Amino acid sequence: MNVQNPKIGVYICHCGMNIYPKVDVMKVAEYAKTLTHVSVASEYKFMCSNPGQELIIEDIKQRGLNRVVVASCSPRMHEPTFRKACETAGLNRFYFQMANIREHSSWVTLDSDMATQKAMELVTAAVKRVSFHAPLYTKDVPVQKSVLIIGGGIAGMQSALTAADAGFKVHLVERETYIGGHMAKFDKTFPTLDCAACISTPKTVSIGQHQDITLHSYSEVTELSGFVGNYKAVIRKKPRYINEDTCTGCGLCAEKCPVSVPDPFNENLGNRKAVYRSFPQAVPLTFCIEKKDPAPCRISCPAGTNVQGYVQMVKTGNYQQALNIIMERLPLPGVLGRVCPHPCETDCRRSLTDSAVSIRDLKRFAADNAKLEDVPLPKVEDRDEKIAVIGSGPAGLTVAYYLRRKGFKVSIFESMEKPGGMLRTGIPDYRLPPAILDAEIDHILSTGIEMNTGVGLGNGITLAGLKEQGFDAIFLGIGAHVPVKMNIENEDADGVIDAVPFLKEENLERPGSAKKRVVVVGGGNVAMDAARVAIRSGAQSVSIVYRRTRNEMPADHEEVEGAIEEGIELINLVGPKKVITQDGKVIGLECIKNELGPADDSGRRRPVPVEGSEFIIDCDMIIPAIGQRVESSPVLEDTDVDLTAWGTFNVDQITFQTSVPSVFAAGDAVTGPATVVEAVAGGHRVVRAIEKYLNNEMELLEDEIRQENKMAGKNDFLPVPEDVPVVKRAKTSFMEPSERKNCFDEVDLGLDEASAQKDAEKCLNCGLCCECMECVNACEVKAVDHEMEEEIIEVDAGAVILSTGFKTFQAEKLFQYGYGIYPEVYTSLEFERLNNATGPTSGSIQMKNGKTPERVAIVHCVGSRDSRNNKYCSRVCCMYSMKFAHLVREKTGAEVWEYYIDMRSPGKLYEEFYDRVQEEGVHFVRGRVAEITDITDHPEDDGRLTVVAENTLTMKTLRTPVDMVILSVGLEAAEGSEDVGRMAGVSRDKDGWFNELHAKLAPVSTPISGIFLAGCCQGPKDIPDTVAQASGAAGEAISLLSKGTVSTKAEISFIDPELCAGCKTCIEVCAYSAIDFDGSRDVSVVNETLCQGCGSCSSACPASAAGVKQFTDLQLMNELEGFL
Amino acid sequence: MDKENLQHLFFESEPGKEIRKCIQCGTCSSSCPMTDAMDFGPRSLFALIRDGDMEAVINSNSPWMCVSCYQCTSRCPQEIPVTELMYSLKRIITQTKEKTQSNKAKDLHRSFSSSLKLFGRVTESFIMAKYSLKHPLTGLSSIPLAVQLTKKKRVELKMQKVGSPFKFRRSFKHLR
Amino acid sequence: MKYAFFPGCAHDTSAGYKESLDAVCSKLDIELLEIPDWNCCGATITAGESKTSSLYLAARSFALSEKMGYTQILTGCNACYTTLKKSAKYLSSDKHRLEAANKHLASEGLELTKEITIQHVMDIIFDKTPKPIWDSYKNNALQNINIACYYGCQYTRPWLTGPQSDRPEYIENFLTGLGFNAVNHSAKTLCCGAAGAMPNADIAKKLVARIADGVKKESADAIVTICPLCQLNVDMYQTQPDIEQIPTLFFTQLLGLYFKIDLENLGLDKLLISPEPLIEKMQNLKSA
Amino acid sequence: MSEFSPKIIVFVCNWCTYTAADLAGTSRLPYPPEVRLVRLMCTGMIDTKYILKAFLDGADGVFVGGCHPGDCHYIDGNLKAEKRITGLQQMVKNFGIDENRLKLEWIGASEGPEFQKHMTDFVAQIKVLGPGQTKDRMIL
Repeated sequence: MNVQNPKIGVYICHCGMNIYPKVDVMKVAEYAKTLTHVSVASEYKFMCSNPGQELIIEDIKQRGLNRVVVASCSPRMHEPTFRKACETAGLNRFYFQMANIREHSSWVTLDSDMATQKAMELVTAAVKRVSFHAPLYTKDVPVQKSVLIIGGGIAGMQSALTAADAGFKVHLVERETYIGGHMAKFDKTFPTLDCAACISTPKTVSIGQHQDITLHSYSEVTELSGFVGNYKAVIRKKPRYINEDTCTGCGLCAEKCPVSVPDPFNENLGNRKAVYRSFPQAVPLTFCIEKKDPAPCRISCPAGTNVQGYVQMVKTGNYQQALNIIMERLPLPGVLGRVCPHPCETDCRRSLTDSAVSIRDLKRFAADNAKLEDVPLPKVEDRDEKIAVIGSGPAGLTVAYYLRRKGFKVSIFESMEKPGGMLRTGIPDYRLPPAILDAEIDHILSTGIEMNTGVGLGNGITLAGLKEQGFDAIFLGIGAHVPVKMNIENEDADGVIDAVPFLKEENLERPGSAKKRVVVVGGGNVAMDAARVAIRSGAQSVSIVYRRTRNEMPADHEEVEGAIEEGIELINLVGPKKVITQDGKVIGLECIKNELGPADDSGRRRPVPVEGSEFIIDCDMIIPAIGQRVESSPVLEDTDVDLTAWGTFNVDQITFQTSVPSVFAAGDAVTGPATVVEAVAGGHRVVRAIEKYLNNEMELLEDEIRQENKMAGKNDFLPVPEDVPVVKRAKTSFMEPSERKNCFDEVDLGLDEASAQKDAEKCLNCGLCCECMECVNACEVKAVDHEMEEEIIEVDAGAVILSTGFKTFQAEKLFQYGYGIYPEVYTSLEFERLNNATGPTSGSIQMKNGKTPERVAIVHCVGSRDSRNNKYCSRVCCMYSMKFAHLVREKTGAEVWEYYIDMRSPGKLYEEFYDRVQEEGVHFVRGRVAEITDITDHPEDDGRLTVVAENTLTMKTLRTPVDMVILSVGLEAAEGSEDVGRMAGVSRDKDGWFNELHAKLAPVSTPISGIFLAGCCQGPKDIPDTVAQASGAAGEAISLLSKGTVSTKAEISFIDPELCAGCKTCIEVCAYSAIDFDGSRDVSVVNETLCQGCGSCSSACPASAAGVKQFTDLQLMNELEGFL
Repeated sequence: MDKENLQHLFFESEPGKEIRKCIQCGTCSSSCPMTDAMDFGPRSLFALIRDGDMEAVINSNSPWMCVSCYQCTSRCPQEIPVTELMYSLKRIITQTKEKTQSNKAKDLHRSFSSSLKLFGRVTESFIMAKYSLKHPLTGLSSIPLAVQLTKKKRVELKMQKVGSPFKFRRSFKHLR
Repeated sequence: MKYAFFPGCAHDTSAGYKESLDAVCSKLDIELLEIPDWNCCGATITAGESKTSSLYLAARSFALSEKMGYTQILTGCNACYTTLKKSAKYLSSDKHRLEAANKHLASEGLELTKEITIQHVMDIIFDKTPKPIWDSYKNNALQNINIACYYGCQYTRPWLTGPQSDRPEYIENFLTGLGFNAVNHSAKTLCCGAAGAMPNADIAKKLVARIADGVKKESADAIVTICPLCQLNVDMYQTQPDIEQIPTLFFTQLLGLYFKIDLENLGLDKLLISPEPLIEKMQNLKSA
Repeated sequence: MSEFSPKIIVFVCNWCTYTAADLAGTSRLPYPPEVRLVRLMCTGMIDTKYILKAFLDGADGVFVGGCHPGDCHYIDGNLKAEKRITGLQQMVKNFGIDENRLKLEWIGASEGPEFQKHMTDFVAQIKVLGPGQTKDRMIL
């Protein structure tokens, strides 16, 4: 409690004519004299002036005042001034209170008496309050001698260099891959026409080399905490996938990169590679790889093959690398290039515009045109663990191959004489020539895998036996080879042979066992295979009986087509009922017609037999192909392995372990009959599981897989360009049906090189980087690292400078200017790139058709001075427009029209530049353009654009035909500045620009002490102003930090230990963790360096123990009493 | 009425004061399909009003030329309701009964208006005939087009009218 | 469905708008009930004389509609559409104006008490009719028919701002749905000058020439309009020298051709520029 | 009888609404003279007793103006205030004070016109509600 007897001086300011005469200041002063404790009250023209302050100082000294009230402007403006004056007179600065009678009275009150009355009440409240003020003291705390700068455009660079040259450490954070901001895109700068690169490169280079500047490029600040002198920032550094320390910037990676995408640095007027550097002089010189989510084709491939990668390699003719990529995930490329049902093509986004890329055919093309023996094998360290793989189908081969690549000793046991499983016995040779299969299996085995043929479960080995032989893990890939019965009468008659044994026999021995008239039952690929093999092995007629319609057939479309072409008859909506026999031999199949009923669980409509529609198909051979199941009995012989209700092995969905921990299973033996690629996919899961199992890391696997599942499905792909041409899908050539139906030669002849490359070119590169690893191979210093992850960096800084810059107005919004509709309408940034020596046309100003424009219009105020868009003037457009006019005249000699509302050229040498451009013959039209249209009044102007505007000086509406239009788009606050503002606590004005502390007197400071503004983030400005302001901001930061200490806030919370009940409510509500609990005294204690003085604790404290200094209950209650 | 009062009247009319916002950019005039036939485009008209040159304003054909396509309104960067201001000008001229120079567009207005007032509906042939009495040359030059239309049975010679034109006239006359 | 219909003064003499609208509506089970004793909306003229008179004109027709039990009124004319829609907005938002209008309506025993909404008859045809009727005439070969939709100035303005004001796609989307190739051109909402054509034939001619030029650039087979004044002006001035002639018909006439309605019921003979080439092209389409 | 001139206390935070009030001043946007601003660092500082005190001492209306959610200079002080004021609106009813006499609004630093509008509207609303009489009642 204040013991001093208050002696208050009250001073009323006229503020020139701003307060007086609206407020009768004399009356207010007279009134003030009547208030308790007031010993002096006077008015003065300008209290903030030196004589005004002297008045206060003199009174304190002479009359012994111990409290001061000034009624003038907002305390946000002059509170520091008057507090300083008190201090000068030896009074604690907090014995001061301000009454805001300008902003809150004279300026906003219409009636003069009312304004005076209000001023008197404001003064009363201030007087009442100040009586209860207490002296407060600040503490000096040391500061971090470093500056954090957010945004690396010309402003950020200038601030960085200024601060670093003064000896401060600087952290410069830039979200792009290069520094230089918009200026890096410009060719020339107004009004001197300096080359932008020439004047900015020295700065970028110095930044790169300065020992006190740490450049965080391709990074963003995600958190900012702390307070003046001691800020803490969290920086998220995005992965470049290229090591900044080793990259030499040679560009070999980009040369090799097959992926070309629109280049945002060139405003999408040209293309760049997936690995890129925006421009040759970029700092840092490090290249960067841009990745999106893995392409849909890659995601939909069960085996996770990098489809985009090998498609790109086919495109560039690098078939060996294509094969290498395929072999990373598919051990049987030629096989899958022929028989895969290609789910990848279903998900291909190219089908949104025309048709999916012919991915499977491209895979086969790569396999047929590259050498297996050249596929590089990883260096493996041999391990001691032995693994037995039972079954050599696709699942078994996958498991064997990839485990071997990890160094394990692998032995395969195959019960048949030749390896390959269903690939060999189930898929006919005309689809998959045995030579291909042999070659690929040989290659797999050549990596050092032991193959035992003629040995299988129940045929020489048992599970228990294998364990005894010392195998550490066993893989069961025994497939599903047992036919499923039709369950109809006479099924066992002579002439009924199931598709599986039929195909096996024909494939292995080719006895020509088909009879004359064959009926195949089923609609899957096996049925098609059986039918087409039957016609090749002697049948005269073959029919396929299927119970639903062709649409529901599970067989691949190509297979059904092929069968029909070969003369095979499809009999749909028919089910088998009974085999008709004579003397025990088949003579026909009784069938019943079906209708389609409601959908079943598989989503397909269920066939419903039509009563009394039975009929008989004459035939002498019936081949049922309605399914297969697993032969599990030999497995169960000496080991108890759990089975599912369908007779397949029951495995854990994540580990693929059977109920016996060391026994794993995959492929048809787990899934039931499925595709080759699904078997391969299962194999991969098992490889991963067995490795983890043998490393004793099984728990990790579960976490990993859960994590991967969570990551999937963001679908952030490269956008489909708008102008994709329609390209017909490549088709492979086929043997003629008449020729092929008599032999087992391969039907599908594959793609030729030209159509393969053309089709690969259709790929949209959804994932952007295709991870073909060509950059890795090309890089001589091994700087490429596709596994790189984002880094989180924490830095300390005493001060922060925001220099986040601007973005340009989206010209599409002014639809009447036809941007995005007429190709020859450009934005100013596009023109900058068009005119830039490093731009898409190497600096030649030309139209999209390559011709030089003869007539060019430049339209000012696009999106500026427009209350429908941005009300403000963007300040730079008039000048840069005239720079454009000059450049167009200089480079092309074209006629140029400048359409302006008002010409704004206030700057050193700016008006002179205006003169110069006028003298160069540019036509200046004073009028805002109403519209740009392709409609012309004269046929000779067809093909040109017409710019419609009134020349307001002649009152004539001009319709000027031109070849090219440049829209001088205005400036807007940068994307993301809202987040930066929020993080830093700096508010933005209604247009989104950061608010400075004072428009005139503190243009680079913010209300947040220690945070400064530089450049366009505060409002549109040109380069000279930006640089000046950036130097200023750095200067402010230096001035703040040089002393080495800053004063802490005095207006912070306190907790009265006498009153504190130790309930800790304050600790819960404090957003700054600035309150600790003192266990020895059972009270809460404020940490004075962390406390920000928000008062959350004060209002929450149930015991009224917490309060904020300078905002105490007593002070506020008295202020209120003064008002009421 | 003296010109200062006219200016005052205009600024006081509902959207009138909006023209104080005008930055004289010319978007309205160049968006206007009729601007070539106007004595002054909307922009110039606003400048004249702000200058107090109401003589020029009320004697110009500009407001009568407006075809209410609203292109000026939809594009004005200051969101000034230009079309409404044209209506406002016409109303002021009509209601103050200022004697102003005659012009073709105003006469067409009058022809339309009298047809409407007499019959409650308008008939193109009537408007044309009435207009041609004042402007015989224009009437003559439009004969070929009229013939074309007549051939296609698209000229209605019978007067279109409401059920009881007399009653309509009586109520309409009292309005103002 | 039944709707109250405000034909407007130009409906009956238009080039087959009435005939084709009736034919299409009966195909779609729409019954248009002409508001008995409706009066002229005052177009762009009366509002320039007196606000009260112009609101009275609208209020009278509104009250007649209300009397027949309809608060939603359809019209097929852009000028009527905008004038009535603006008046409806004034009347519903300003009690005094409504009272003033009712005072004068009383002499004819009329009163307006309800809020009236105005719709273009096109909106109803496009949005409120059953899809199957349309689908049964769908033909992929129609994509060879290039249609330039011409909205005129008053349908989109002043009601819409932004791209919809100058480059609307409403009719285009509907026609594309039927299979037509609706071309994107730059003249969709240019003013045809109709309201000021008579004293300024040279200007009207120039404005129509611009519309024709915009449409021509996209090789349109026909221009489709939604307003009798637009149709009249665009059709008529294209017959002037030096202007490309593209058949200019009402959207209802095109829909009539789509539905294969008898030609004599569509009033196509009243068009100045012969629609023969279009009709022939449509009749010779190979159905796909 | 002269028109009822209410007493209005407006608690504002230093960073948003006080700045908005300054902006209204700089932009010369007039609003009723009955408004009395009490500057605090944050609306989260507002203790229930300040508001009750204002009513008991004769305020006819109390307005609290803070930063928009997400913009609070002290992270979430404004949200703490919102909770408190919402609760208080229920409580004042028990004191016989119309809850419409206590109002909370978010007014950002750049929203001078919004400040003007809110002040004008609130004063008008309190005029409709008439004198608060809390003070008199307490005396009785």
